[in-house]
Amino acid sequence: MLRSAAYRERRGRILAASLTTAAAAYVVWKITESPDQAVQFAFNGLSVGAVYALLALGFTLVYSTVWFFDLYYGAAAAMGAYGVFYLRTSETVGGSHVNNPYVSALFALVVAGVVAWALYEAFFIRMQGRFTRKSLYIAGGTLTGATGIYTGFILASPDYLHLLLAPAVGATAAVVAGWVVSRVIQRLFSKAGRTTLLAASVIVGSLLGACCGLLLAGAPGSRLYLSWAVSCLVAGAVGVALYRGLYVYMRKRARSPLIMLVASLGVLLAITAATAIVFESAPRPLPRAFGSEPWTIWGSNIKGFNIFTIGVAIAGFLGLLFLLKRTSLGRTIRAIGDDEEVAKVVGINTTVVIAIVFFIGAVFAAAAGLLSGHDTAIQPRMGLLLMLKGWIASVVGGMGNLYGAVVGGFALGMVEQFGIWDLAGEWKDVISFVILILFLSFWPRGLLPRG
Amino acid sequence: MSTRTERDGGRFALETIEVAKHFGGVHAVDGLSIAIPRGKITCVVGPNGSGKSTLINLLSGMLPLDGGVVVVDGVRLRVIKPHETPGLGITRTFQDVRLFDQISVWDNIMVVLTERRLLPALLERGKSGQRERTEEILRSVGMWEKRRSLAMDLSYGQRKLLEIGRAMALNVNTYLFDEPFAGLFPQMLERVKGIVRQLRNEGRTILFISHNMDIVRELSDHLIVMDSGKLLTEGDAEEVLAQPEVIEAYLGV
Amino acid sequence: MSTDSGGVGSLMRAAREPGVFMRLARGNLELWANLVVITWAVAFAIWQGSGFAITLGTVFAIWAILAVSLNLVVGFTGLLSVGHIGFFGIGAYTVAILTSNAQYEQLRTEAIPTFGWPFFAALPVGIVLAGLTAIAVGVVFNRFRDDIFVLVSFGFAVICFNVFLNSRALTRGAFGIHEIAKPEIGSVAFGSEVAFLILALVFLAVVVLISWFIVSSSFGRVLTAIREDERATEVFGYQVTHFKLTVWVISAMMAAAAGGLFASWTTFIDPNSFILLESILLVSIVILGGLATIWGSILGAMAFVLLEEGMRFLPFLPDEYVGQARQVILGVLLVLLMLFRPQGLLGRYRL
Amino acid sequence: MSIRQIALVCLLGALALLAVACGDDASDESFKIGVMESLTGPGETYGTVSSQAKQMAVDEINAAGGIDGRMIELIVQDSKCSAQDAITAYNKLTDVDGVKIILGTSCSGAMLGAAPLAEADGVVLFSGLATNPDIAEAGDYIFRTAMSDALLGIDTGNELWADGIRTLATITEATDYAEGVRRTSVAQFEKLGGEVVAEERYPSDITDFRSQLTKLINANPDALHIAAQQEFSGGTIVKQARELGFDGPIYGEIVVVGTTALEVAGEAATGVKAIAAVLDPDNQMAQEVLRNFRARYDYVTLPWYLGSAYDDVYITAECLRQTGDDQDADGFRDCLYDITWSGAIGENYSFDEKGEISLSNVVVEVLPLAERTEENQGYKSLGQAPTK
Repeated sequence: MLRSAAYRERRGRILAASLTTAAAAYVVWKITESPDQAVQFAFNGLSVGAVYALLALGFTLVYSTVWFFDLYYGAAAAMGAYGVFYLRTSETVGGSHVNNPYVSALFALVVAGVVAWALYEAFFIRMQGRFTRKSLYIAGGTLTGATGIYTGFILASPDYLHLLLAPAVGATAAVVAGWVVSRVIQRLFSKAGRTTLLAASVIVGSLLGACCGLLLAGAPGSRLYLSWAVSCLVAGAVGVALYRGLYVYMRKRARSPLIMLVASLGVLLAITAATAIVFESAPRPLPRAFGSEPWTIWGSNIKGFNIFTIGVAIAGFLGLLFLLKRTSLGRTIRAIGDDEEVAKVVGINTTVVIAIVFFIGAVFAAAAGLLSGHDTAIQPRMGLLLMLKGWIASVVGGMGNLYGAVVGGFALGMVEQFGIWDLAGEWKDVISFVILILFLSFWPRGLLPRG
Repeated sequence: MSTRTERDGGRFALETIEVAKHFGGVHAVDGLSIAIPRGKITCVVGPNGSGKSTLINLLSGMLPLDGGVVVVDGVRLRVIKPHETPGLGITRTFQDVRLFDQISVWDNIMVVLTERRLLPALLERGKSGQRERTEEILRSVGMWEKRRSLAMDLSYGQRKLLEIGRAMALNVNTYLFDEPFAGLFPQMLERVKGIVRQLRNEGRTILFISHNMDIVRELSDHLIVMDSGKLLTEGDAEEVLAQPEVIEAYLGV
Repeated sequence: MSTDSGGVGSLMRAAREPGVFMRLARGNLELWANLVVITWAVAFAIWQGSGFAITLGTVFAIWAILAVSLNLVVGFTGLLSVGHIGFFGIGAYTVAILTSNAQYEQLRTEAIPTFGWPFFAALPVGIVLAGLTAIAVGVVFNRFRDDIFVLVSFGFAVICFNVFLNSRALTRGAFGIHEIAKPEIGSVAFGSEVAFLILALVFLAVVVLISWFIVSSSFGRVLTAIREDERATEVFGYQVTHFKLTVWVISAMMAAAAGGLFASWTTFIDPNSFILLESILLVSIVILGGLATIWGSILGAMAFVLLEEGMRFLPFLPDEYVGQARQVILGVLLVLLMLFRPQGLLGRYRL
Repeated sequence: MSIRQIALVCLLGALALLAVACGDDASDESFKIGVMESLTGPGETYGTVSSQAKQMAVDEINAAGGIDGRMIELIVQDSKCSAQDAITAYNKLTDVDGVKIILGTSCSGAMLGAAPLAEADGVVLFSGLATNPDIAEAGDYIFRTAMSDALLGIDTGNELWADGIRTLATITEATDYAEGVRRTSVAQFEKLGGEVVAEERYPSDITDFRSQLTKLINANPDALHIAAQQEFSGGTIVKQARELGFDGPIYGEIVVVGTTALEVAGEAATGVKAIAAVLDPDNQMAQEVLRNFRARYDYVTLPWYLGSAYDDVYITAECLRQTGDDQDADGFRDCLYDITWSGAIGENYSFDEKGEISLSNVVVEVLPLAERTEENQGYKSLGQAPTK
């Protein structure tokens, strides 16, 4: 019984190849059998796959940086969806407000904490030379308090979301526009003086910012889309808070990834149940977003919103790719993923960078959650289910590879759809988990292995 | 092709022929043919990354062979499974001490003495022979007083000793020690040296890796010098150490 | 083997010599955990009357069997399995299908064949069936470790639930199976709640004995070694996969026995009792009570059962939120334990 | 610490559990009635409505002076929608609270779980919601004012056939209630000569039905039949079926045209037909119950179930007046067999020997979005379901 590793690997490959061929042949046969249904299945698969891809992207980013399964990820998906529900509940079925002062205060506190920490990390040491410690504390405290109270107000009065957010959005737009203008002027008129530069960017920036703010304040219809941003940011803030307040301490002592996994399982359990207590455990719809009318393409129907979701998934992928490959932040993230200790020695503030990774990951999860919520519905348990699908997608695509995450997400969506062509639809979940076990057994590095 | 073992009538306990192992594109061990004399202390030296630990991992079955043959007592093996190594008369220690951390010192030794088959293992609850042997080993490595504490609570030197003791508990002919002297205080160092000498005096074969040339000079009967996965030179310790290219290759690093 | 718990030992000592008590109590978390849970159980029984206490006792016994069996895998072998509910379900469904005597043909719902076996004939079949399933699953799962193992065990739980729900010709799907027989030995029937409680406790005792027998043997020592360092254990001549598979199968069979008891106790089962969440709760019981300690699992199960009932009496908590609130508490407890005491309350092993 | 000590501690614990008995069932002034409803989980819509309606009825009775001066006290337990939780809740009610009369449960599964215990203990289990046909056979002490799915199924099958439907696709939630509805409906439909060309099921926790619906629509059925347990999934299926371009008729039962379902489906629900027991618009009492309920809880959904739960309490009150003892389950049972009642759900109905009532079902059709009001519940009645 001489079986070398090479032999086993080859056997695995042969099996994987034959399974893939069989699956492809099956799909081709099915497509010729009923092209209509195939197109419809493909549309369904793409819509679902886009959500899986988004989940897998964020999941892969987090996993390939910290190398443990963070189950909060699932809770973040549910929180993204329930954030929208919380803010726009007056437009959904049932109508009655679920707005709860305790919940608003809790999240305001979390956001304030995260802001305080971010301010401390970003400015405290750098500014310490120039200002006294006391004045820094006062300034930081004020800013933190203001952010917390502002968040609390936003969460507590969803009907005035557009009014409350208008100044913030306006200010952000002003800063961005000012920065762009100054860069453009610097490029085009390299001789322009400092004063001109400043004046031009301030004027253009403030004009544009004011314009944005005013437009927003006068557009109550934008509340839904603003609530998307708010709930994504809040989910991200909770992710950062969890990392900074919990995982950091735990990772120092953890002997194995299992400790982190169990702890985040606890987080997931608690958040899921708390969601069920606050919002009841039954499924709920989200308010109608744009594009809920179906379009007919090649005799099959797809909603505009699904196409939007696919677009978001692809945009998220490109954005993440840009971040990781082209920016210095991305390089540090990859460095931490390769070896955290070395990165620390080189002088990277790993805590901050990992916090940013958690933030981005949670935002991706929240986005996936709310998009799928708009497409179908939300329920407290959705987090666990979505997270498992995101896991499977990233395993299928190849753990730790962004391309793999996207491919895996869409592939899983498609497989789930085409898998139930002859099987009854209730076996859909089983299909995805059988795929998972097959992949882990025969193809553990996924479709597109990392590096 | 006859092996050296066959030619020399079992003078060698362990022999490798063209053994290879590569990780991706890196050839960690590249067509290595060595022979380890029976009943002697063999030392493997070489710069970092020259494939010394990989060699031990290959010999103990921790890594599958990518090519070549290992000859153990005249038996040619292309595949070594880790759980078969005690049957081949081989055991080892690890560079990064690998004890069973969260069980007691006592149990760490007991594990290697007890039944390997499933059902007898279920029915066995520590025979007196095993207990005596454990006590003997623990006393010989000076850990008898620590027998109740968890392995993870020991100091580094104690862990190193315990690991050697664990290997000794397995009554085999060939011991592969991966850097047994690294990071030890002088007192501990002497103790480990004593253990190695004692094992040789009992007629066992020892292969160890070390970077400490004093110890290599002091202990080894046979010396293997490796570089980049290849054999640089092999032979009697004193002869090899007299060769200038060895000094260059090894001490030059 | 270090299966024993200082907690209970010191409790015993304290009972014999009250003077020792104060010294022991200081900073001894294990003792406190034991005291609190047991006092709670006794107080609860006094407060609520025997009838309900018996019901809870049976629930406790079933959960405790499950927890002890899972601890063999999680605590002693280091495989964090979230899929154990699957084996529980296999045991329950086998007993249900084989012993059910309902006249399904006369009902207007799905009909399945009935066998009407006695409980003690069906239970071994269920146990063996779960064992066989465990062998098949274990052969596939043996290559997975750590977090990947968790992931696939999630998969196993989901697959099992779907099989129970969707194999309608066998399990009647969502309709569930009625009239599952109560255990009988000769003419002694365990029909009453008290008799059943005693039977369940006997089962628990047997399971505890078997577990103790395993972990105190050389086999158990090898398991802990595997948990600590699988590859190193292999180098010392153990065929690790066989050991892992064996304990996995034994544990699965125990879970199946618990399932059989459960089916017979409720006399009606449907797939809702075997959802993924239950499995997650089970894992948290094991971690809560303590890894690699049999008594810890028992205590964990007791605390878990009492937690829900205890919370019913919180004045500010509406009844319908009790289940969810218990989940919140368990979740928070898990986080705190991982932070401060990764071995669980009475544990002997940190994850 | 040895195994002996473990065993000893176990034994002590067990003894403590056994030894302590506590009888606090000294009957006080009020009648104690147990209520088991699914307040959480898949059945929570029904459970909540039902327990609220019961509470309302009890408050009315108590406000009017109770039963011969004695008040009614409801002891509510959450039985979820599962047999296991129902058994725990049942034991709690009977052992701890010492009740002999239990109103509930909401879910058939929970009912079937608790029924054998109730039957053995001689406790009356009286449900307003559980519709599984098997409950008819569950025993002597088991009653319900919900109508068996068997009746509903026959009506549905007849209606489908009468509307000219010959091929049918079904989508069913994998719960006992929904499966029961589908099974009885399809049985009658096939008996009449119809053919089911495609069938799909879904577990309760999914919200995306498109893949199943795609398959169903591709089978080109004359009509789609939805059997849902949750109003929410019923409404979502209607919506998604229309989104996928299905324009044939859709049939369901009361869940599919519940208030939540209609809100979820929106305009897509227009024209959906359901076979259901509905409150008679001419029944003054029914209308008053709805008005009071809306005034009290600010919403109305599932009017018939609401009325049924409401009637349960009044029937219970009447029987308690006759027996005068909330521990006399046998007397209460006999009273139920004898009683003839006129209440919110109908005039002069009574329980047959299986503890069932039979009232007629009607066919309703969902109105366009603009015409739906609180009063008409969003649908109009097309009259009695055809008998042939």
